[in-house]
Amino acid sequence: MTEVDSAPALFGEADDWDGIASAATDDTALYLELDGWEGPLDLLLDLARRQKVDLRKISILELVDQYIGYIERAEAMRLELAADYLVMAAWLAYLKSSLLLPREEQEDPSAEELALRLQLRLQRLGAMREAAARLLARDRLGRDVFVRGAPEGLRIDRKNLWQCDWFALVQAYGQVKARTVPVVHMVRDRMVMTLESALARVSAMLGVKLDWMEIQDFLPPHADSRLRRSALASSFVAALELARLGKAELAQEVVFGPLMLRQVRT
Amino acid sequence: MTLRQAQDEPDDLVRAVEATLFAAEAPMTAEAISTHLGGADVREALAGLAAHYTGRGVQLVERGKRWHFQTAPDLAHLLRREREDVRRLSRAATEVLAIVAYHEPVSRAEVEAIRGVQTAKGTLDVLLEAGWVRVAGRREVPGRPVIYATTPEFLAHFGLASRKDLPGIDELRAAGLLDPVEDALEAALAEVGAANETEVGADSGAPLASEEESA
Amino acid sequence: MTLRQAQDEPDDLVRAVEATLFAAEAPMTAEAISTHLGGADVREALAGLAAHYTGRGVQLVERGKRWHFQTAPDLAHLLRREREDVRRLSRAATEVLAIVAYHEPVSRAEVEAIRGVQTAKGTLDVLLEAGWVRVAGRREVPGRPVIYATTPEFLAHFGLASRKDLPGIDELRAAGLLDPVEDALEAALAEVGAANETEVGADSGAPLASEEESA
Repeated sequence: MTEVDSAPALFGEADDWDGIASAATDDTALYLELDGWEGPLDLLLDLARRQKVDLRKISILELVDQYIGYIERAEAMRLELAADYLVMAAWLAYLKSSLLLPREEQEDPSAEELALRLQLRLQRLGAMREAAARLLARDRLGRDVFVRGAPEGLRIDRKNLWQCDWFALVQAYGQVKARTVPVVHMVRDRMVMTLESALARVSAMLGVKLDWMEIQDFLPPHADSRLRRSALASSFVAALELARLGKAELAQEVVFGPLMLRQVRT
Repeated sequence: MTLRQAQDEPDDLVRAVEATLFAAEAPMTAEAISTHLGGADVREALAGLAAHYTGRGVQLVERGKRWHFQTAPDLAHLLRREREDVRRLSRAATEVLAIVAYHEPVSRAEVEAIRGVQTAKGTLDVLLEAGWVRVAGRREVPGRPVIYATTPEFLAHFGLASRKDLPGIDELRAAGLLDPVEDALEAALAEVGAANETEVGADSGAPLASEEESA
Repeated sequence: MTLRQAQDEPDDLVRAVEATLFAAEAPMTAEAISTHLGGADVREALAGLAAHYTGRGVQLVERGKRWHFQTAPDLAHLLRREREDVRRLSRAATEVLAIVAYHEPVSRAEVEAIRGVQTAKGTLDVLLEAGWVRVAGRREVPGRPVIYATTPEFLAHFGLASRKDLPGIDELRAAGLLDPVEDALEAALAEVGAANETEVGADSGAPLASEEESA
């Protein structure tokens, strides 16, 4: 069903409502439509409209009878009914019995109140269904009225206004340069005494002096401290080497005491 | 011809607004037109154009504060195309759309309360996708439910200048049919309680017990 | 209004032709319009419409026997609007611009060799779009790569009389701009530079670390 076709049938004025009613003579046709109802309230609304009176004046008792009657016959025809239809049937049966009770025996909320609530809900649903039909019947864009088929279109050309300043430019160049300068590690010359020079110096001095000498005396007397440390290390290694070659002998009387050195006499 | 021109020749601003709206691919607010034309006040030009096109095959209309040209509705039979661009809505979607339009902003639970059935998620999705319904925030109540409202596209599609043009909305409001059932129930009960003899208004949703009185 | 209507009110055929052409997605021949409207003779209606729209913001025109509405040619400029977005040059683009400025003319491969990183094509495009860099021919080497140079707009934008005004390597070193910088510090400086950019003069924007030296 399209909204166009269905509009007059489903959403006609209350007075000339005949869409479903015309099918009511054929029970089978009606029941087969049970799937088409949007729930029990929807079915109730259509039943109510078949009373052909203002929704404010429908007879709830008659409506209840109609609903329960349909549900019972649908069950007799072994049509599967959704649970909410059955719940509504049970509730309506209860409502009917309450409505028939003398007023003073009714519980709170009263049956009249429940019936009124149902009626109000039906009115609201009915109003919205009519409103929907009237909306759909309007001149609709793309169906009844049309916008321009080939609009030229409004173009907004975006233009970028780029911003950059002198400092950013120069700084960027500096950073490129700094980043890409080849990295070379230069170790600055340090004052050292190599092992070769220490060997030469120690053996020469041993040849001159015949007595024990402390190793400190082999170091260059006026050198700065860094050179003296280098010279001490080299001279010590030179002393060990000379001892290994049998050209010198070493003596140390106490641990960490002065290291003494003299030439081996041959 | 020369006489007509002398009387009816549009000025530059009118021509500019006319051309802009003809060329536009979507309806435009007066503000957008003004911005596009460098800040001119276009309201008078719009009114003049709308008057000029009255009775022609093309009309200038305002829908939800946006303006666009469209063909005259009475020519629909000439222009309908084989391929319809209009979405076919299910009955459920149609009802939901009407409920949103007449009650907005409205939560899904409120829609379901009116329809008496659960609304499949797809039903609202169809309306959102069509661009007729939008999410309009959340209601500041427990659970903070999402609330829905209609869009300018909805107004344009159904040819409504604003929601005030919704068919029958004034009558429905006056009849209390846009109020929640609870409010109407309370009002009706109070009325009945106050005085059964008092003439019950046509809009009160009179209960069964007072059918005769209200009739 | 009533006078105008009496004179100018279009008849139904004119309205139908007007609406048909308005809604058409492509220009239509008179025959096609006629067929669409059930065989009516539309030539007079077309002529009448063309006359009616003369001088308006929209015109009915015939091109190669096909009719269509179009906005008036003199209003074409209204259908386009320029918007300027102020955008800050990215760091990569700034580096490329600086390299072009210091080394011009220079090919993209040479720019990449100097930067030590690949340069996205878009980066050079941005500089071309900004009007600061131009294509300066091709280098006569194998592959004939395009070479780039700066433009007079570049000099104007950066307030330079000529490229000789760019600080030399020695000056950059004196300003501390050639010192290797930790990445984080570099980024921080770039940020500070960005924040201060408007106020920073040619001589005052030295990085934090070398303020004393450059002062």
